[in-house]
Amino acid sequence: AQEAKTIGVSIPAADHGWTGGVVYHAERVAKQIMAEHPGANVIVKTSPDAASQANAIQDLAVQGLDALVILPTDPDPLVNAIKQVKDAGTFVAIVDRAPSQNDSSVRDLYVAGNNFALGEVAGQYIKANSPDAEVVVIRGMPIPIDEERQAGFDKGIEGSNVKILDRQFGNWNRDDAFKVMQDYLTKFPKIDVVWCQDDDMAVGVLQAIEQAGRTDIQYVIAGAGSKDMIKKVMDGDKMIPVDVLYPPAMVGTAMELTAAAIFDQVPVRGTYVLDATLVTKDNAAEFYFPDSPF
Amino acid sequence: MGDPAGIVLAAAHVSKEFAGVQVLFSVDFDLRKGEVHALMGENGAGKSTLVKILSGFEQPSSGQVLLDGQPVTLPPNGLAEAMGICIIHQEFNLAEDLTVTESMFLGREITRFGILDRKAMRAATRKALNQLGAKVDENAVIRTLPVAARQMVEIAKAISRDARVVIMDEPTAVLTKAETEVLFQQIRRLKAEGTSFIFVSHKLDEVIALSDRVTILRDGQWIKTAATSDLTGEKIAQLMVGRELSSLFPQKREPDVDEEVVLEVRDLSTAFVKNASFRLRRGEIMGFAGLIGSGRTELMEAVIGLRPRQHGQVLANGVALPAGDLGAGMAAGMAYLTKDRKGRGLLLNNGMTTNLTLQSLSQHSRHGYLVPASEAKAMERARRRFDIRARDPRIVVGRMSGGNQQKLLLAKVMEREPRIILIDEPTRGIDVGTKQQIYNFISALAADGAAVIVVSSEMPEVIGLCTKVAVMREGRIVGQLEGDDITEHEIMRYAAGLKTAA
Amino acid sequence: MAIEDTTPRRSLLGDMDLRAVAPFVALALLLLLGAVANPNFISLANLENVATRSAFIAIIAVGATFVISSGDLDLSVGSMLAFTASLMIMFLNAAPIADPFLLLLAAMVLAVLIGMACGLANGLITTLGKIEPFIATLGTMGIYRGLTTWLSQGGAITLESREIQDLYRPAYFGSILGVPAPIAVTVLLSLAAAFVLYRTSYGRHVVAVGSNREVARYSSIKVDRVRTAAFVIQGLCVAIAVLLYVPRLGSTSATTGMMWELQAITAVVVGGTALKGGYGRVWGSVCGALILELVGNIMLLSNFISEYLIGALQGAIIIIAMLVQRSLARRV
Amino acid sequence: MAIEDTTPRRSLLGDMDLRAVAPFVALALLLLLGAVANPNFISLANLENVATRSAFIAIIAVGATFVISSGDLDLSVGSMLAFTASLMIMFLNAAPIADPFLLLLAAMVLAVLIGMACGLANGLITTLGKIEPFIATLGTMGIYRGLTTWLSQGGAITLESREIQDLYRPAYFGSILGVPAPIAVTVLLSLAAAFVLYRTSYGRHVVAVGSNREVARYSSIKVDRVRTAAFVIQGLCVAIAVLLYVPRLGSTSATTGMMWELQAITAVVVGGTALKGGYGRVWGSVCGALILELVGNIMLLSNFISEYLIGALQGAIIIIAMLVQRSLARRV
Ligand SMILES: Nc1ncnc2c1ncn2[C@@H]1O[C@H](COP(=O)(O)OP(=O)(O)OP(=O)(O)O)[C@@H](O)[C@H]1O
Ligand SMILES: Nc1ncnc2c1ncn2[C@@H]1O[C@H](COP(=O)(O)OP(=O)(O)OP(=O)(O)O)[C@@H](O)[C@H]1O
Ligand SMILES: [Mg+2]
Ligand SMILES: [Mg+2]
Repeated sequence: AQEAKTIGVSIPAADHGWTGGVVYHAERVAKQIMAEHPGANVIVKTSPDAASQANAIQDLAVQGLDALVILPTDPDPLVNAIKQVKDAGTFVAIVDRAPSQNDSSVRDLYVAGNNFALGEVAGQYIKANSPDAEVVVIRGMPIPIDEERQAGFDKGIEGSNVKILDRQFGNWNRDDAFKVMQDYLTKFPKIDVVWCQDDDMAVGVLQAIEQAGRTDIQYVIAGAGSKDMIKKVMDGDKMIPVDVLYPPAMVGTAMELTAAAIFDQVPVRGTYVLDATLVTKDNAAEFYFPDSPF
Repeated sequence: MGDPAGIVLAAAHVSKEFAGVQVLFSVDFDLRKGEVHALMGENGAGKSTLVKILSGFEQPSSGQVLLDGQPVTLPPNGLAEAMGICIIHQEFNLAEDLTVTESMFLGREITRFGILDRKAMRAATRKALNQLGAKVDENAVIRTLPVAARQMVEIAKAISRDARVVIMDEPTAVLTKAETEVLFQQIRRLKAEGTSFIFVSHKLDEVIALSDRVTILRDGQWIKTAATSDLTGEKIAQLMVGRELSSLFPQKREPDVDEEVVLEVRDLSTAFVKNASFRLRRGEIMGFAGLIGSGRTELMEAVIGLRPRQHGQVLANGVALPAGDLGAGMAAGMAYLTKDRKGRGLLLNNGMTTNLTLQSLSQHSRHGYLVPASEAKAMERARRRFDIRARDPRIVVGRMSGGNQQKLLLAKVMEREPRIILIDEPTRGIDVGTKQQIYNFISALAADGAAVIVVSSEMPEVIGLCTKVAVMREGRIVGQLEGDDITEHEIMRYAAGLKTAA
Repeated sequence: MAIEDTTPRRSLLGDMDLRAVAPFVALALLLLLGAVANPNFISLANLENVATRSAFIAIIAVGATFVISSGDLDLSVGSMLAFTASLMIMFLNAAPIADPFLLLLAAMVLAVLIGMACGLANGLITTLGKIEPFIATLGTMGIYRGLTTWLSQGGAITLESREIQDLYRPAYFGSILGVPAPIAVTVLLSLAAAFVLYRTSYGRHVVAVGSNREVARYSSIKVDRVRTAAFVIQGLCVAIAVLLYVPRLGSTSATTGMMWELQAITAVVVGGTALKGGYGRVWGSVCGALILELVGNIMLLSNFISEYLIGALQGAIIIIAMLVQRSLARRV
Repeated sequence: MAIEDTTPRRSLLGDMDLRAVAPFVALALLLLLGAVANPNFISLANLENVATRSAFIAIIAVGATFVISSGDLDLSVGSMLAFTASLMIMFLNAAPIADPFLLLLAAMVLAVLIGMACGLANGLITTLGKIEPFIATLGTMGIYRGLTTWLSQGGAITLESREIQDLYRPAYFGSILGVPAPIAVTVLLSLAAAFVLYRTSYGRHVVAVGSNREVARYSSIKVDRVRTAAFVIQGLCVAIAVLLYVPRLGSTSATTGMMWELQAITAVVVGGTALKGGYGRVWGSVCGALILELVGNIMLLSNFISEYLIGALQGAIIIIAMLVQRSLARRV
């Protein structure tokens, strides 16, 4: 029998489609690990903001951890809390969001979701398919993840004639995105492409376009890979030709690697960067999980 | 310093208007050192307004206030206290969440090195209350005190401040004779020390007993200032109302002995009231007398269903009423008029009509919706019936004069045309002219077959109006008087505990 | 004495007396500002958009007018909306009735009942439990939102049947006599609410209870019942908002309706209702909701403002709107 | 009659009278519950952790006790914290003073001044502008948060210098006589606040103003000044929370401190202060903050609860805590 070991998993609360997916996959993989390793105890905890996540990490540490997998709501404010755990000799894996200081003094393993790439891939697609497009952007919330995506997007369209008409915050929320899109449609008589970097917001954007009956918009690029949007890509929806993958399942990947590290002593230290895969009609079926809540 | 005539505080040609409505017309008034100067007039005559001007709470629209013969602009919001002018407002001016001690020293706390000296403040409060013979706990929170106890706190606050001028706007409206006597002793003591008093009251006997001079206002006009010794009660009443007043009380009418009993209370107890029993017949007016806190209000509230009762029965027209259910009491034709008109009686931020019809809305609705015309008609009727005078018909109730508020409250309770009426202090703050009207009204109600209970601290009212009087003491009914036994002397003996019914 | 002049005369078109006009003046000023910021602003299409999407907050605010007039507060409306909408969609997805029309009707009735039940729960916890409404409804806010998250398992709950979607769409996107359905619903609801608040005994009792509980009690008004009923009316209004919300996006998630409670309360207060109770203005609340929506719209349409500063400006404009409103109210 | 017995005797250790004990009983019950849920719960390390991190909300709640006692409300505290912390970090990053110790000192003074200035702004808008505090501070909440977003240009503001970080760390992670610094600060601040509220004229005036503005005014108390000062005290407390926040998390973004206002208000009310003003309990508020933190901690330590239901349970526990508190308060 294997010795008993505890893995703590700290993730954001399911307050949005994508984070909902994270919770789903974290719990799925937790069960899987506990089934594979009889001695394993995997505890998944969610927190709504950075301060309470710092608390959650502390609470997990109190229970005696052998490993911590953390997907930070906001990485920088959590560095101190993570370090405390790390300094106690615990194996630490950070997922998705990197703190500005991201070296082996903070964590053992970094599974990077690539926010920069998410923006970049979307930008490149637009550059390739409609190099003269006039684009409106709907941002998420004013936090670093969003900033990275914007920077990536700007890099992606660099050197083309793509013109950004406006950028506004849609708070990663359907209703807000609906409003912002309605107002864009009022403000700009001609829009070629909408980049809204998130599948949840795309729901609102599509609804606003449909209601206005506008035909000038060629397509909408969202991101993350929710089952609804992947389905649209699969079905060849003209408005959603592609989706940029930013899989919430990455937390599961990190958990599996961590389990391998502490149970099987597999050396999995360092950085693993995930791609921001472009989902097209051709490969969509690979990414379609109808049972996932996201 | 000091005027040759010894005039401390004076108003010269003072006028006042509120939003275009003039309530004082060039009034003159002067207060001598060491005198008690009574200010009298009908409800809405402008007495409260005048004393507010004389204490800085309002500024005159024209005319002057003179302090020691010098024209002054009194500072607002009680800051005139620093100049030795102190006022007890007609309505309570206490914060419900504070304790008695905290209230007494609010805004002028005693501190030592910036720290509150709570001990000293408590002691001073105790002393002031003792002087007035008030059995109020200095640590009690105001919210828990009955109306009369709050009034005692207000009085204690004012007379403990070593003021040169103390203004009292109807301080005795909720006090019984005994408390009033103690208060008068204190006033006389301070007067001998040179303090001057302005005393506003509707109680003629008090004015005659206490004051040196009287000033009478009518409709905002100065009518007369004279030495009290030159006046009689009738004369004052006549000057106030502008007409002769016949006897204040209508002829008493004893109901028939075998008239049916409409209200019977059997052995009722609450947290404070113990084993109260009485019966009320159709057409009867029954009085409840007693000292402050003797439990009259609590008994009435338990009878009507505003308070839980511990045991006992209340039968209206022979049917037992469920305990603590005001709706059932009302449905049985009962009504209760509270003494705390500001806290429990009227919505101060609303207009007169809203208040008038608040508990009788069903009479003004058709198919579920309210008919404003019907409400307006009711308002018009009430205005005539109770002589409610407001110079601006859209005025919010909180800005009306105290007496007119009381009349409106009475009208509100009578709107439902109840047949068993419990009235707590019916004429609190009401002028003699209107008092007479109200007495006639109550008497007419009884003649018409209604049954009325009058809880009153005004002895003449109980004696002049009622054919049966119950006296309460410490939560118990200690005696019931009928017919010729109803005298001040007898009532006092029961109330003070010198006599108990067998 | 803390006496404010609450003028008594009100016509059925509500509180359109001199003082109540203030929020509408603030609205007019905003419209002017908008016209300056962007020529498209004043277009019928844009104004119609704004009015239409302010409907949710306006409808919720109408209900909040009752709760606030009666001296209470309901912080749970946003999550109540999410919860009710989620259950409604799940019911539609489960499709226990074959006929789509009947199914939709049943779902709508269900939503109304759920909304009212949620309101009732809020009312009972507040009155029977004697808990400050702020805390009681903060608690139920957590409960309703938590249940929504749980129902959706952190994801979205989406209306599946295309048929139902098509059948239901007009409830939001359709129009009645040329007026977009949400605007029509808001106007009708407000008329009904104004009638209840100004022309029935119940409305009078709401105001009395909010003004002074003791006076109300001594006037034989069943205070707790009146307060609870106000919460139920709030729940009903939330349910009506749900009936318009579901056909719009056909989907809910854990973030649906987040912060809407603050918007609704702001709309009510900007519209002139006093938060301390005792005075309510139905049309003012609707106007307040419009003002809030317009502020956001103007921000987006104007080209000068950094997207980072929008939040700050919205805050500032709310304060300015209140100042305008107050200084007007003092003048008239 | 709605007579509540508000017992009058208050000692410096605050409001430890019979009725005020209620929140502490609720706390004790929670501790029991926690001990059942997880054996690690009752460990000193865990309890110390919980107490330490409840410090932010407790400190803010102490300030809120003043504002709420005086009859007002401050919804801007969360964003005020984010704004003040951002400016403080930016100042430290700009490093206009070479000596790290002096730099840190200057930054701390700056934070305190900014916090108090923000509080002053809230106070003036509310009192001079005569705007309902709910709306006024909702407005400034938007303003402070918007400014934070703008300062951070949508990203994070992070303390860069390692040296300053190491110098500053003990302010949060250190301990004074074995007591973790945040706990020590909270206790000292609460003592000072209890002293001011119960033992000075100013404290008395706060309560009087909250109980009845007119009476206070008639007692020649400068009502607006007292109210504004309460807001400034709130700002000061927020600044003190910032002084602990920066060494702990070292970084801010537009979402820092979101919803903390609701937590602070909840803590105050759970602690027994009346939201309508006129009665404040400093130690009760601290106890309320502890209760809130414990609820979260117990949730985390107990392993039976679905992640999705945590919000719902937290809401339910708050309501239950209030019910316990109320029924106890009624009994004694
Ligand atoms: N703030 C105010 N605004 C408008 N009208 C007012 C205000 N204060 C008083 N009045 C009006 O002034 C008139 C005189 O009121 P005042 O209170 O001075 O009468 P009073 O002589 O004290 O009567 P009472 O014996 O009933 O107390 C009344 O008509 C009252 O409605
Ligand atoms: N001095 C006092 N301080 C505090 N409470 C008192 C005092 N005297 C009586 N009470 C309380 O007041 C209640 C009875 O007063 P109640 O108002 O019924 O008497 P009342 O005869 O109507 O006198 P009042 O003239 O004060 O109205 C009881 O609850 C009693 O405990
Ligand atoms: Mg008067
Ligand atoms: Mg009485």
